[in-house]
Amino acid sequence: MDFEPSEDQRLLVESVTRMLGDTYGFAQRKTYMALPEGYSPAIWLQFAEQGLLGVPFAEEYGGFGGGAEDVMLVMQAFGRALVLEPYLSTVVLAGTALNVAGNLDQKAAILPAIAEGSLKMAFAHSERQARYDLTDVVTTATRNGSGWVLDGSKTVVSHGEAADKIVVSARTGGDRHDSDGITLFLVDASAAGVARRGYIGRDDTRAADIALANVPVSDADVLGEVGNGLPIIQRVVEAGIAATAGETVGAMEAMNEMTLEYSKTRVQFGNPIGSYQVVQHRLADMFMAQEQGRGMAMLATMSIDNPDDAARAHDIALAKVGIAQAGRYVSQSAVQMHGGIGMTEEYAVGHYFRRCMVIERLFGDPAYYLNRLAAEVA
Amino acid sequence: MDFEPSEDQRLLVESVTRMLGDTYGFAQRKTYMALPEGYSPAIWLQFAEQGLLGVPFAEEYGGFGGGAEDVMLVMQAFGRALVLEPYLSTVVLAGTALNVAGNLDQKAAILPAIAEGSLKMAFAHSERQARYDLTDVVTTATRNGSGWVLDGSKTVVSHGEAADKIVVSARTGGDRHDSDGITLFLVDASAAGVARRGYIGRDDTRAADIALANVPVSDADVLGEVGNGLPIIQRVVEAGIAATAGETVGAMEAMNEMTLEYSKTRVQFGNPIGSYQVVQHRLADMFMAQEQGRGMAMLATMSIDNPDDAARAHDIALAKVGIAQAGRYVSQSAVQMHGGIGMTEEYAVGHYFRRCMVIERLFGDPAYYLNRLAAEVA
Amino acid sequence: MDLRFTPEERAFREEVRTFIRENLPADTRDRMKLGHPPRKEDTVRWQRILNAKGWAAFSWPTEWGGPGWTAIQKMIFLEENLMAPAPELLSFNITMLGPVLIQFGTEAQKKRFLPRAANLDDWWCQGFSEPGAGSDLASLKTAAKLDGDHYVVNGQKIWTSTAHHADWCFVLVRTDPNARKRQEGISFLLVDMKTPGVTVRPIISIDGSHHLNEVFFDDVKVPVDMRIHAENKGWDVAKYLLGNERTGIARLGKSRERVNAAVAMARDVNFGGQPLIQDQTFRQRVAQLQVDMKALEITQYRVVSAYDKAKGGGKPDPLSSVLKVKGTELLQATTELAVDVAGPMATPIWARELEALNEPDDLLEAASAGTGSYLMLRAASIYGGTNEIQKNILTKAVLGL
Amino acid sequence: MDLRFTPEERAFREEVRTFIRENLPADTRDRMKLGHPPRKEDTVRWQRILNAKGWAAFSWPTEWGGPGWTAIQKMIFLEENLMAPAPELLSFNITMLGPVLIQFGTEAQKKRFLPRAANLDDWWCQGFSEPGAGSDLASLKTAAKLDGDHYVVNGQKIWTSTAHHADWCFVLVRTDPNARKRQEGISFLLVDMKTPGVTVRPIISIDGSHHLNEVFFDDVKVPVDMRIHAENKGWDVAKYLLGNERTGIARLGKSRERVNAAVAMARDVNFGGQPLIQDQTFRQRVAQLQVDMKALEITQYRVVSAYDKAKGGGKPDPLSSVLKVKGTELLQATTELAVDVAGPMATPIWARELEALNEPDDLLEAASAGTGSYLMLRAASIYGGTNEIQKNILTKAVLGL
Repeated sequence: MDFEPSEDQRLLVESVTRMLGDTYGFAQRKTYMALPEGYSPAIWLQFAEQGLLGVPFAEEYGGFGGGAEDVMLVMQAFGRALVLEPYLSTVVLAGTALNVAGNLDQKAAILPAIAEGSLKMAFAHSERQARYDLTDVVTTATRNGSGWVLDGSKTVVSHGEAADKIVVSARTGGDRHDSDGITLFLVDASAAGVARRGYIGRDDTRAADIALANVPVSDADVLGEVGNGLPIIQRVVEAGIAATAGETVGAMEAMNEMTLEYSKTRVQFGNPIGSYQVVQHRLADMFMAQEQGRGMAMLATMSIDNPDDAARAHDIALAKVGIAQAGRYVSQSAVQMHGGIGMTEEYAVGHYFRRCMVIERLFGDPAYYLNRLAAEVA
Repeated sequence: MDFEPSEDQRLLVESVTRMLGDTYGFAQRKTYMALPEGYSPAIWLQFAEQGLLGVPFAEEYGGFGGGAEDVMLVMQAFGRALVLEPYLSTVVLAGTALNVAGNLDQKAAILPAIAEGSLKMAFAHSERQARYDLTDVVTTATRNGSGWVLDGSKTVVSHGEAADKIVVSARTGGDRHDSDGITLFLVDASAAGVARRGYIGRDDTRAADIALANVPVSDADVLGEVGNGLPIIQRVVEAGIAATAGETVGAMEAMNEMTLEYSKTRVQFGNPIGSYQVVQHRLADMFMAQEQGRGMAMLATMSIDNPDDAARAHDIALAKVGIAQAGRYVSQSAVQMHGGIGMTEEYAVGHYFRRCMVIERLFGDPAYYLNRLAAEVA
Repeated sequence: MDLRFTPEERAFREEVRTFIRENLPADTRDRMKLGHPPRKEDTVRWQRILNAKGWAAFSWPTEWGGPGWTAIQKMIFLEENLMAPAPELLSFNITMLGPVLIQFGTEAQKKRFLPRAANLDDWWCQGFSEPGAGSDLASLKTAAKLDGDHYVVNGQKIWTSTAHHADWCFVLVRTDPNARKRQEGISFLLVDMKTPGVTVRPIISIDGSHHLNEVFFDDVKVPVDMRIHAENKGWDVAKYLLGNERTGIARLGKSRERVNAAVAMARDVNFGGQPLIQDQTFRQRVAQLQVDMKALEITQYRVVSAYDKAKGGGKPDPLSSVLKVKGTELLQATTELAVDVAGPMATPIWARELEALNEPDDLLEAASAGTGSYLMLRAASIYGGTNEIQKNILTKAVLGL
Repeated sequence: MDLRFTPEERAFREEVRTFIRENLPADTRDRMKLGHPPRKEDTVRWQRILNAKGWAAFSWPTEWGGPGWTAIQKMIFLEENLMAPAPELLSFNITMLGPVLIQFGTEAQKKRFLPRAANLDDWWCQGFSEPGAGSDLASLKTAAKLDGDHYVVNGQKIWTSTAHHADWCFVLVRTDPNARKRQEGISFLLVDMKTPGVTVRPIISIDGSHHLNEVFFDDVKVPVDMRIHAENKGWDVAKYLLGNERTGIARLGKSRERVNAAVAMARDVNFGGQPLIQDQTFRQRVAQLQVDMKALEITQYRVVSAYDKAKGGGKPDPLSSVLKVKGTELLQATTELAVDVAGPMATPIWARELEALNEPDDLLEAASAGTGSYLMLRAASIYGGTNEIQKNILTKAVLGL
């Protein structure tokens, strides 16, 4: 075990932090939210120039050749700045799907485009009736000559509108809850029959419902084995959990710093509220939750490449529950310690609160993973 | 609704409190613990003189003709003093069984004897394998001419040794988990085949395991209908829950008073610990738990005579969970706030802690009743 | 001592429940069942219906139109109203201004304002908090200078809920900046919101709603006869207002309504291939909330009936701090339950989309509105004195520390 | 940054586990599996076995017989030892006195005491707390007057665990009552418990066990060469001792062992007609504890390896307060789980009965002993600085408030 970032990692964090410091203040972020895309395409290109869009990709594909730890560090910085751009959907989710299951042609065609900032992607798996069940897929892909036709609808697809290409899961066999028979497809957002209804989320980021009506897909755009998409989806979800865990750590750090600062400046009854022991101990509890949560983000990060499927799923479940509970505790406490100002849209803490609330239910919530862990108790 | 005690009730509480004040200081209590009985027979007779042993019995049986509220008030005073005597087992448990199911002869023979202090009783229902399941009875009663013969064993029977007469449940029909086929018997402690192994409990009170080998019982000593004992047992358990809820309130009051007093006198870092806000808020939380718990004791008390079985069971379950959680929180906090001294046998708070711990698992614990409540959610 | 409801109390609950069922406008009920807050028109319409029935001024003496209920009856009425769910009576009018006028107002002030307050002809708001004066109210700075027959008010208030709906505002102002104690230089004024110099600026809350405001006073002229009680005695009025019987401060009925809504939603969402309501863990969580709600319900009846017996008009009842702390903990726990049931549906701000697209979908709308109330009620442990302040009050008033 | 265990670390864990499995006396293991604390003879025997292997002085420099392990290795060793479950090394000897002697002791003191401490030839105890000096240690009053070549010690210590087993005691005494700051008049002495004037009085704990004591000093003569470090510099020694790397302060392995014991018991007890282990709520409670234990495990590795890197010998690491708070919360939560599983069997003090009747019954004995450890560990959040004090430390050291 070695918890010290390497020299490269230190440099990576430094450069990301510097860039976000210059470009991503809370006021600047508001202007990005106001753009038609709901984020800043200009910033996206800066991410590309800094090499951030290629962090987890091999160098041959224009990537940084980084590991899970590098993604965690980037997401931590993004969490501190409440980054709006489609990094999770493009680089982490779709990127992992391609890293795990893409063939050489697919990787060569897509990964460099992502890395250079010319291609944005989304991962469209969840369906309304499924809630958190990964196997609950009713969208269908039916054989049609040499290709396929997709029909169905996906819900709350992060940055579904922004995406140029979408990874879509559909049933090529089996029934609603079957593990087998799910296949992943690479679908052009502009393909005939793809209808997207976008909306803003509680966390200020855009998502979309996607309707698929007779969408034609060629065999070349099947991602991975036909009927064997679930293991890929699981790897994508695990990567998403690890990345958002890192993002939560960054958000907790930001909230704790804000709250500590506020407690030193906000005066009530003649003293800064930080001079009251009850506030002090609450801050200590928030700090402990942040550090315990950081450990859970590390656990997720160190697990996603573990070849032992059962051990990996177990550790990811532990991490997901722990980071979600830490994020909930810290964000609820941060609002409480701020009092009225923390309840307002103009103040940053509420936006962190809502981002944590959204992350908590991405890829399954604590109840879902506690239930999974409980099933293993013996 | 009227939460004010009546004049009679005020007098009852006053006299009990005065007597316990004179006779039941913590040091005096130690001497009673040291007696062979593990409690004070002399005090028991004082209870009789004060009419406490007849509180829930009709006047015609030498009783006080009191209601559930009166029992609650007495138990509250007993809880404050950590009374060791077999009041719960004799007056509340066995007493309720007789009130609910006894025929005129049985009442006439037993209730006055209890009220005058000449007869102590125990309620022997629980068996080891049952844990908290009331229907889980394997002790058998087999027909033998005009009477019955009991075989089996009962565990953790409160004051099983002290009892002159024991209410014993046994199967006259049905299988282990059946609701039907359980019958209650009045068994002389001195009857042939009754073997009692007594021991001290974590709460300083005595209990016993009781082995029954070929114990003869006459038909006249059948309590209630043959095969229909469960409803009686439920009423007894509900009365026990209400009474021990009141006792828990008394214990919480005593712990909170002790802790408040200690916080004013114990000096650390130059100030009484009660001057530190974190201690103050903990005391406020303990006070709130006590008051919320008091409400739950009232709920149990006002419920036990409710003729609607389902509603009664529901309210009793709510009350049992609430009072147990309050007692656990207050007693754990009281020890914590006392620090080292609270961990010692010489100091009272630890004895209250352990009494609450024992009460919590009498008649079923919070997990058991939450499970029952959960089953009703729809 | 009899801990059961009397037959009269049970009959009263039935009467209230029936009246609400038969008279609450359906469109109001349906929106609120989905978790939406009532619109201004919902509140006005419903309070007028209740006023016609003689129930709106539920806590006022009969001479001023109160129904003359016992504390238990008042409690039952408020609980049933919340559980319906129906809009709450405008507390600024009924539980704040009303009792203050009755206690301290002149005959003219009472005659002019009480009937209109009961019927919500005037919508009142509360001008107490200031940027520098939150929990520490007595540090307020908004100044009022006497100039002939009127005061000239300058300053700023904040967190003024529904100021943008309000016709009138009762305001704490500093009339003697040199008073020995901060509390002694404060007066209590009634300000017409249409007076020149009054500016209302919206504050958007984290649920995206416009409920709170900043109110600026720029040379606002307030006639002297709009002052309640003596000059520089406003703190007594404020203490009376804040300490006055806080029936319903726990808003327990709202918590019950939120649990019912969450359970209903749980029938329609999937958890591992079965409806979430079948999940043992979910059911236990509901059961635990039932335990906590019942405990608070009893405490609440104890507090209000003791208060009633003590005729403690105006003296703050420290036990009401228990109701505030436990009540807000439950409001937050129950709305948290609802948002957890909503799961991924809690993420998008559906309601807005659905309105836009005019595609009604009750499940999504309930998820979205329920999430809004979860977010909004994070403020429950902040407003009216944070829960930390409530525990300070308990420490001093009850424990004597 | 590599967050996985190295192959070497995994191999080391295997080596430790195997050694313990093969060398821990069966009778010790069996008693401890039931939840009993180790007897004196269990601890002595096991520490000598470990010392023969070269592992007893696990945290000491190699020159004094330490194995030269990394922080991660030390952690792994302690965890495996607790999970076995095996008796813990006597911390007074290994993690308190040893490092103090190595840092401040004279050659003679080191030579005389270190080897015997490692082999538990001397059983040490700690004479710090006094009736008036608990969390506020610096207010201690026990006085030592210099008289020629020895000190004369008078006063009282309390909460002295295992004093009734001890051969020696390291004691904080006040040598300068007139020092400007309370901390400046304190010295650190080594006292032979057989010295005339030393009296040990038992304190029985709420679990009925005799673990703690009062120790009285009545004109006790202590040779000057039994003083560690300079006169009136004892506070530096105490700070070093208390602040020294607190590896294993969380005693996480003990929590894991308690959960394993509870789960094992849950297979044998009934819950609604099925084994308790089948109950979803019980399983979820175990799962939540697994989450919390894993979080603490990682924090623990982070703290000790950072400490190692920083070579922070002696400087208190504020993060060790996180380990203390979270570790003791888990010790209490996991023993509470065990006592809840025991259910009604937790009520009687079975162990005593069973010994008396010599009727072995593992389930009852586990229930009773497990209850004892639940009761005893209520002290975990009190000793070594209450959790309230730990949060004060965090507030100042980490948050700078």
